[in-house]
Amino acid sequence: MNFDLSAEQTALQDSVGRLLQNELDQVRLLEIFDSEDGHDARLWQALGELGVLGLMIDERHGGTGLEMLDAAVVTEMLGYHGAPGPYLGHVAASLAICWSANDAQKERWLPRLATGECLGTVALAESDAAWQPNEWRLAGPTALNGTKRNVLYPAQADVMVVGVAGGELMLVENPAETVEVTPLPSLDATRRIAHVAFRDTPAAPLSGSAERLRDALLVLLAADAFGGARRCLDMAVDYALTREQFGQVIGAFQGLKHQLANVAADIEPARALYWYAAHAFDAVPEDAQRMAALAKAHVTERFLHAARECTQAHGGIAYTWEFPLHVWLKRAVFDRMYMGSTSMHRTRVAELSGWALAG
Amino acid sequence: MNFDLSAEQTALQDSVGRLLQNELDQVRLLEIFDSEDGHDARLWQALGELGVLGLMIDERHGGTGLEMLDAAVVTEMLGYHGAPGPYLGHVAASLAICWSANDAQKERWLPRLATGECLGTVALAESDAAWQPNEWRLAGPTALNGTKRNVLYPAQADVMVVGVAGGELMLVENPAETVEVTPLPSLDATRRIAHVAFRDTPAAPLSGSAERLRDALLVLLAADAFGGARRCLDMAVDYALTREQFGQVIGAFQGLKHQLANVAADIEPARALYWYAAHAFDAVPEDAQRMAALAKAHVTERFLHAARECTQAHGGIAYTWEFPLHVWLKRAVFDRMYMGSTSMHRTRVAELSGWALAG
Amino acid sequence: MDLSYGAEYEAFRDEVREFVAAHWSREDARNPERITAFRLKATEAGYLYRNIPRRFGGSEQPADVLRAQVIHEEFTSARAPMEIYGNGVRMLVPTLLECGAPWQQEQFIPPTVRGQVDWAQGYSEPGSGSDLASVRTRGELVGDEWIINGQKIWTSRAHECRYMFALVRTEPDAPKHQGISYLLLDLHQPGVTIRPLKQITGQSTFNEVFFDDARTPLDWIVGRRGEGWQVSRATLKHERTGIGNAETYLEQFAKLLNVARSATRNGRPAIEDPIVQDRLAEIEGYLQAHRYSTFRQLSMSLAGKDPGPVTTMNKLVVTNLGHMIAALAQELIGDASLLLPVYEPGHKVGDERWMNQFFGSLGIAIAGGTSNIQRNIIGERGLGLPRDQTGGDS
Amino acid sequence: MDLSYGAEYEAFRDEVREFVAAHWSREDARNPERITAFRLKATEAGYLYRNIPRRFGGSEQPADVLRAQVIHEEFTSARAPMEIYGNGVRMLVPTLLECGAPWQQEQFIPPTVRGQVDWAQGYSEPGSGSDLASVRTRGELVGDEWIINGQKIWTSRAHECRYMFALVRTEPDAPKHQGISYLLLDLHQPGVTIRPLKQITGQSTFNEVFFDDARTPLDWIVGRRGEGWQVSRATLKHERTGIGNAETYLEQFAKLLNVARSATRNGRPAIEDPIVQDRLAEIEGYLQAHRYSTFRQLSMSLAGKDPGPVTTMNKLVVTNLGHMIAALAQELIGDASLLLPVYEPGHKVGDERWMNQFFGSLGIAIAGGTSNIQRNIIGERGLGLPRDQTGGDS
Repeated sequence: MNFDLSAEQTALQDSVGRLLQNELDQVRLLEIFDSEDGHDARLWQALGELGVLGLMIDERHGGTGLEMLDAAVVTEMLGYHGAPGPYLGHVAASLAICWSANDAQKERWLPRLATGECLGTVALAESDAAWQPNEWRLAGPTALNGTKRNVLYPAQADVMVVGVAGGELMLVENPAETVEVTPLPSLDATRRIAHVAFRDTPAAPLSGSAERLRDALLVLLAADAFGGARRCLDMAVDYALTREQFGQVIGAFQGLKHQLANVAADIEPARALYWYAAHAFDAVPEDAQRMAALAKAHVTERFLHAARECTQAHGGIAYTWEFPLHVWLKRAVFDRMYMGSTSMHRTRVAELSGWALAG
Repeated sequence: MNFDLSAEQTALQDSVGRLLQNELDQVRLLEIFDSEDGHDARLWQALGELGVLGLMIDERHGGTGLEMLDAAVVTEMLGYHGAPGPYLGHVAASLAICWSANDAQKERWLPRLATGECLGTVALAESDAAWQPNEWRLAGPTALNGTKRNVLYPAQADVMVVGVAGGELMLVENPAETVEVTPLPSLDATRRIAHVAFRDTPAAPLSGSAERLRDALLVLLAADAFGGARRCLDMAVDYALTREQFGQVIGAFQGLKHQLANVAADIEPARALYWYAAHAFDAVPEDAQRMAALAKAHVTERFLHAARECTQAHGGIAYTWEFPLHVWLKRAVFDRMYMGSTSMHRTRVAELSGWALAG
Repeated sequence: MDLSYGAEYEAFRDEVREFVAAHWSREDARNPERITAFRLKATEAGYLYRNIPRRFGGSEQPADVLRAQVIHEEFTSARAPMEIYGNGVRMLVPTLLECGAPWQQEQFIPPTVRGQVDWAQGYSEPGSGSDLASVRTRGELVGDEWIINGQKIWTSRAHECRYMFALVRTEPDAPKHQGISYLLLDLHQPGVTIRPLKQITGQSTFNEVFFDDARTPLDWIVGRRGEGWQVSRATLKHERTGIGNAETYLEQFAKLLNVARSATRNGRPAIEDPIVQDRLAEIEGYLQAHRYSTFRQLSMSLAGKDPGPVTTMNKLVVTNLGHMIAALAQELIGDASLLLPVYEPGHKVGDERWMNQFFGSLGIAIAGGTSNIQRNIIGERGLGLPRDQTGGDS
Repeated sequence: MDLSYGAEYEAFRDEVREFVAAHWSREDARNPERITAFRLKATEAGYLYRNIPRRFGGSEQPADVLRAQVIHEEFTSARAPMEIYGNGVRMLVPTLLECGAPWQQEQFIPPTVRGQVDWAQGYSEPGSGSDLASVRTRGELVGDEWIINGQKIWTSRAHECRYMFALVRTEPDAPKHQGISYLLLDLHQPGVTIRPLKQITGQSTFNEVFFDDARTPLDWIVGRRGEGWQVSRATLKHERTGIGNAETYLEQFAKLLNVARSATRNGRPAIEDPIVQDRLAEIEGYLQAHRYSTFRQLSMSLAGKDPGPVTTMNKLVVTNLGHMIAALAQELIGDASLLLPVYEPGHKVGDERWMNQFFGSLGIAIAGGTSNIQRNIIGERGLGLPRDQTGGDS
């Protein structure tokens, strides 16, 4: 048995951690958080140079040809550092193109997606939080008309994977020329969203599975959430070790100590859950859907809980914009709602488990 | 505004408290808990002499002619002291007879129910936790055949009010002669239950409302639960003030202090909730059903939570049979499940509030 | 048990209602002069500033919680202005009435009551949150002036305030609680810098206030040197006498029901979802318990009885309530929770307005002493458990 | 990442499976002699008592967590007996191996391993729960015997045990932790009284043990006088090396699903109820997280890596899991929760068996240090927060 990261995976995770440590201190993070577009070219380029953006793109097309588990442990680090930018949608779009575009499309996009020179995104949700493939109504066959909601960085995207009726996917190239983007005031300003209106937008069918694309995003959100939860706890512990009240550091008070211990016990095992969901995505097809849903529901729920508790543990300072803990609180809300609510995914877990049938 | 007990109500409550303080120390309580039938003649007689058993029976029939709020604040004290015996079913049966029996039946039973010389009970639940009047299937018109479940002290009862199909009530006199009783190993040995099989059992129709009888029991259970929760907290606070570990009383440790503070804040406001449910039962017909359901669901849920937390606060000692805290833990389970689960009553609250309709 | 106010108070209600109808109309709300005039009339009639002596601009009425409640209900339902809202009226005036010198009362109370000046509260510092008595802002007596250096934080609306009442360490060698004085000072002076503090909601309702050789006269001290801690406790006492009010949360719950009606789950109104119903009923259990608990506390106070330890619990109870309501609302609004509510001209704010409530419920848990401090107070003052090192202000 | 055990271990699995098939059949379970004989053979084959030297009756195998796991899986699936279960094998033997005198090892380990004697643990006292180092049972050296007076509590199966290992205060004047000795003693003597302790489940699996001039020889001491605390920590260390096992809770969850299938709500199987599904999925999130977390810890231990702070959290994690499962089960079984499970001939126990699990989940939260002590350990050893007065055994 070896349910652990390989030396290569650990090294990759560490290198991403070091990069973000250097490129993204808390001042820089807040600058990007407060910026107009929430997308920092230098950070994006650095991630591209490290290979983070083409991790799952095959080597023939300029990527590293790694698997979901590798991408997930990297995503944990992005979550830990609160990395802003179009990463999530970009990785998802790249994956979908890898799986299901034709050779010409792949040649055209993958090499530049792998470096980050081009930006990809995915447009999935429709009204009423319709995140699931079977809920999509937007339809082809060749031109799209209608709206997708809460799309990540559509205005900057060079290529967009769109979910359409029947749980199919289509490719829109250079969407800036053919769609209308309505920016939204993103609560989580590290992941900017907008509504996208298609008006006779030309689109090409893709052969790949929208469900698998959904599962990929669920695993990545779980990984991000675990990193974020861990960061909230680390910040609260650091604060508890330095902040003094009543003549001692507040971490010595049992009330706070127990509060942080509860958070730690609540989140720490979740690391292994997202690992397994990622591993199942790669290697255990019969578990993949169910574990992706379970991990997304569980880990993002734990993240929001941890973010709330750790905000409280800090007291007033954490209620200020200048102290960046709120960045993770808002990421937690994003991770929990994006791609569908906890309650919805728990219902899916019940269905996928066949609980009501078996026995 | 005077949302407070009257001087008479406070005096009544105090006198019941004093009686139980004297008659029912923890040794005696455990003796009755461990006894064959869970019904102590001396305690019962003392309650009868104090007027507790005929509180809501009209004065013409030997009772005190008081209202539900009076009965509820008395019931809180019984809950606080963990008073064992057939009180709940007795009070409910007396109420139903008061409301809805004919004069002969009243004459025959009420004076002796008021003193406790005769014992009354109610038989309501059918299989699958069918506690609600609209779920009953047992039917008259004159002789009953079938089973009622989880009836309080049926073997000792002189008179039994039975819920029948259509949400009606019937009266079975001297049931010992005409029903078959299967005693059950009652978890809460302060309230013994048994299944009752009717075999051509003669029964007389009553005119009263089964729903109102149900509401009365819900209010009494909420009152009992509040008293029980308060007792658990008091015991835990006492223990925290006397038990020493690491050179100081454990109540000085913030971990335990905050745990008990949370319990206190969780339960203390519930006092006013059961008061209002009782008051609404007496005087605000449009609120009566809804508040009875809300109070039963809320207060019994809080009781079980408090009992669990306070058991943990004690540590090992509270896991022994000799230390009587488990009596309240088991009463909490009883109060929460008897007359229907929290979840069922919350669903009723939603219906009675018309949430899905209004707006 | 009687939830009505009784005949005497219903007669009083009629009187108040007539007064308001005669002197106030909704359009007046846009006219500051009309508001001021109405406040004056209402004070003369005995409805406002009831516990402030007439010579300081109050109406000097005997304490009567129910009359106050009736006035509150009638004024609120007509949207008529009540007392000036701010730290001046709410905190400083009661403190001056209890501990102030006669000249301070004469000079400061009337303009505060008339709304001509307001006061900022200068208590919290970056290093002094729950441990308020550890304030480090220094005050040194030089000649006939206090020279003040240091920093305050969480000062609400400091920009709009003329004055501040502040806890300042004037006796650095005295024990912690005995080294503080309660000073008044003018914020309009070169030694004072006010910087707005942006909160996680994006709004700025608080400030940081920096003192760099700020000055205030020798006799702008309330109580004696080193007595500031006790004086401030008097203020806090006034702040806390308010019995926990359930109205805010009843309103929030009503709004929550509306969100549950308009939101959808699995293609049906969310309010028909059994999970949503269960959680709504759970919240309503807490809510109605607290509501009737406040009625009980009010009734007992009216009768001169002590409502008991429950008074130490109100803050934690409403904090938990706010959290439960906000958490469910955040789920119900679904994807709207991905948005920051932005209050700008031309921008329509939708269901995401609940995110302010969501963050606000956290802010409430933090403000005025974290929930952990509340738990200490409940444990020690409510349940009689021994004090520990964080006994705080008890 | 590889969740299989790999070719080497699968070959080993085949070997174990063949061994069990050859030497054990289900009917043997009723025959004590067959059980003893099987254990001897399994020890000779290197499958049991792997960390105990051959000269003391063990099989003296190199440490190999995966082999141990394979053996556990194969023996369990064939219901073949594993090591004798009890405090003797689990706690005393490792302690003697680490701290015992050679004659103690020779005299006590072999019969313990063979199941000829078992040992009661004499740690807890009525006044010493989480603060174990405050034991007050006294041991006085008189001539060549220790004379022991006092009381122990929470002694499991003391009736069935021949001996006890106990923490006894032998140096009353030394500081708390330095005044304790680790004594062995014979429970079959007039000075020892054993009284069963009825638990809230109605069952009696624990005892109180009273010492009234009980005696034990001078040299039945493990380690030196006053070193008992350190010696007992060695035992606890062994007790705690077990990485939190998720199997128990996976089984409980499977049973919970079955209850949800057989129970009804609103006339339909409870498992179709959205509220039930939601809570089941919530519990499964925690369960699978813990399950894969134990795989991770196991894998890292195998590779000689430190799994980190998570090892301090396993107990609290499974305590919470047990509580969640029991709480939902209690609701699902409905009116069966009104019954006490009674295990008597002729009495059929139904769904109310879950009430034992319900109380048991409380017992687990209490036993072996309350959850609050666990939180201290997580906070201090796991997160590196400063110790407070209850640092306990850390």
